Amino acid sequence: MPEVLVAECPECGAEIEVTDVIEGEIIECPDCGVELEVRSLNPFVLELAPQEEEDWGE
Amino acid sequence: MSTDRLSVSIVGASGYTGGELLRLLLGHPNIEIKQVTSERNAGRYVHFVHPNLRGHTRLKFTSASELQPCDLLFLCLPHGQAQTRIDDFAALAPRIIDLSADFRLRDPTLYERWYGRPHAAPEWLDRFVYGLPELHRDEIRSASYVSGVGCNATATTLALWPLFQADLVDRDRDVIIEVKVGSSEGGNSPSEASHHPERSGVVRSFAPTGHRHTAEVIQALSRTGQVPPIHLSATAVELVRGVLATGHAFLKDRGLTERDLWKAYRAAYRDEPFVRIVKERQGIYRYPEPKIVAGSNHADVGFELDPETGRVVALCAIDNLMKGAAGTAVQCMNLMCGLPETRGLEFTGLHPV
Amino acid sequence: MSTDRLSVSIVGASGYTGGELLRLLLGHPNIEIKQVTSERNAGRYVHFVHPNLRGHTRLKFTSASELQPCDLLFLCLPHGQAQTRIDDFAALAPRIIDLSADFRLRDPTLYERWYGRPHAAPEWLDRFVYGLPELHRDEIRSASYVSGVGCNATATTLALWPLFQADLVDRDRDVIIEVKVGSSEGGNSPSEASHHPERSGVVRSFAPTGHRHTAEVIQALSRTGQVPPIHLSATAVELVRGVLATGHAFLKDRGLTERDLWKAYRAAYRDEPFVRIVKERQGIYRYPEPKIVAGSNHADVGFELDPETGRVVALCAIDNLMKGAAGTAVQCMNLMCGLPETRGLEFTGLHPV
Repeated sequence: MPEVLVAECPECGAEIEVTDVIEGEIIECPDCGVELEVRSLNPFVLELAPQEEEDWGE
Repeated sequence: MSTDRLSVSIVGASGYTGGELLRLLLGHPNIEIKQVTSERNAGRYVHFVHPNLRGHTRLKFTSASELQPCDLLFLCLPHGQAQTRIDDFAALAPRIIDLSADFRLRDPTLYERWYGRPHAAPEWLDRFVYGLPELHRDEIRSASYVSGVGCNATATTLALWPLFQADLVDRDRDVIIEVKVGSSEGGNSPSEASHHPERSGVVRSFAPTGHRHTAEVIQALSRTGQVPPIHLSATAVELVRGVLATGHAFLKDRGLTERDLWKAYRAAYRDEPFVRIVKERQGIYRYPEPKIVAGSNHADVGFELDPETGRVVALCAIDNLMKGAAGTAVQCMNLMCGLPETRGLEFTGLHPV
Repeated sequence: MSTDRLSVSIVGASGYTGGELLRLLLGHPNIEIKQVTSERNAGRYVHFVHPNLRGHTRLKFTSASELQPCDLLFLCLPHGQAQTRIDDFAALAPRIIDLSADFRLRDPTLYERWYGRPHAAPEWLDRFVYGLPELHRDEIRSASYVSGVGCNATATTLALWPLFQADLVDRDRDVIIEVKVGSSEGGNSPSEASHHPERSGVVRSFAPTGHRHTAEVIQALSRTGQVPPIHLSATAVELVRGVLATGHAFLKDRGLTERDLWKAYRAAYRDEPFVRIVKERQGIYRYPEPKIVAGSNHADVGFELDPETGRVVALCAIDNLMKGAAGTAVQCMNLMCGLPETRGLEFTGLHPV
């Protein structure tokens, strides 16, 4: 069973569980959909990935 | 009647709510539909009134005068009727779920103030439990008599509930809620205002003040302490099914952040089978959207914080015929009868739609 | 992988058809979804593309390059791709259902005429069965490779089929069919014509002639003998899901009455689980109505005879994403895998909607 890494989403605080990720990989928070960058594996740290705000322009 | 299946009847099954209830019960494996009544349509096949049910049932409407005892009775009568006939109905079934407004409010004086006349059976009021499982699950499990919920009240209550439960709201400042609603809320009897050329494409302020569901919202939120002034307005929009409630409340502590709000909403709804928190940074559907939940029992809830002013915008989208009426009623039936709460309510809703 | 459940994957699951298929398979008790692919969305949760599925699955899209063997593979790729990759896909699964137009036509020259370029894998054409169970049920049961159906072709074919099967039509007179269609037929990639301010409220003649689905209709009706000239026109209307086909054909025998037509339609569809004959003297929905079947796998079929001229108006309403695509595909899967044909396709559709 691959090791399950757990961390909190910095944006919404959701508990995020992942297996087989590498440093620098971009993953998505299942609750708020924000993109997160895997800063380190041990300890498992996630940070908001740089992301430009989509504008609907309505 | 096979022993393991519950015999269930619907009184007043020719309306939109009764028809939605019939659709759900037809798809429910533990239910056997005994009778469905309609005085106007007695003797007719149900699918001539509910066309989507063609090919799914050979049931015919009967008159309420022919009602026989059953395990559970749903009442889908126009407001005012259930309270005058409750004793007759109670003689027919040990469990009753009334989808009208007759038994929603616990306080008879509140009922008289909002509905303009004294309640016909006040002694029954405290024998009914308010049928919103997200707030009253345990009471409903052991209840014999459960009231339905108001659709606009449900959307409003579910939007604001986490903020009040976590006591984050300044209870001295007014809370304003605007509900945008679909045309099916008016039921299936036509009027000049619902005539297609007049109703199509409107953004119509049809109840800017004095909306009856306010009483239910106050009753629900008062479980968390003093309730600030609640002001409801309704606007009809180009939609058949659906309600979007947009609530405006003010935080007590200006230092709170979005993460604190996430925590409050997750604490309230993490284990709720039908409530989904929808607040996304990107994509098309970033906040709750009524058409996405149409036909499902979902209540999609979201929020946004204005750090400048401490104003929280609380959002909830539901299908007024499902989470706002028949879906929640079936959810209550499942709880009252010891069945899995989501049984018969698994439909995800459609997209695109 | 539990033995009794079939492992199924979807290639190209981020479009509307792929998403609808995913919704149906998530609700199908005998299916275990193995992989769903999307090159553009690889690694993303499916509910960020299909919002109605939030809370129903934690699946993520993968790239097609990571596809593993499974029991049955659905292909929901843009037209032209399946035919160039069929050998790779065939190596992954003993059964394939391709929802694109690539393998619908048996005759490669017909394909080239209607789709404007030679077929990339003509040797596969006669290994695929046309996936319309109402016409090919037995062949589909024993097939390994089944094509999807065109939505407009399906509505047109099902409207006219009983008249041709009973050989009532004058095969020397032109048959005209007008299909009124919703916007989801165009898929989820935006264009200037699908921009809301331009698309909303249209009654737009977007394909008055040369509609590609004509070939499928000719292929289907030719099973009953010589096919008269078939002329298809499509008009886009204010609708997201739904097709209404209105066919105009002429009877050979002017002495025929409505009862004879009832007999022909009943003979064709009496035992069909998803086809309903809708022709009523009174009520709101007297003929087939697309919005009433939205989300369901129903094909509602109706007709009217003009005794003065011998013209028969043949009608069929379907949901282009369901009976016109994903619903019929699941129906075929059930047949191919020996499951009850209606399994996972019980949704009745909504009313009002």
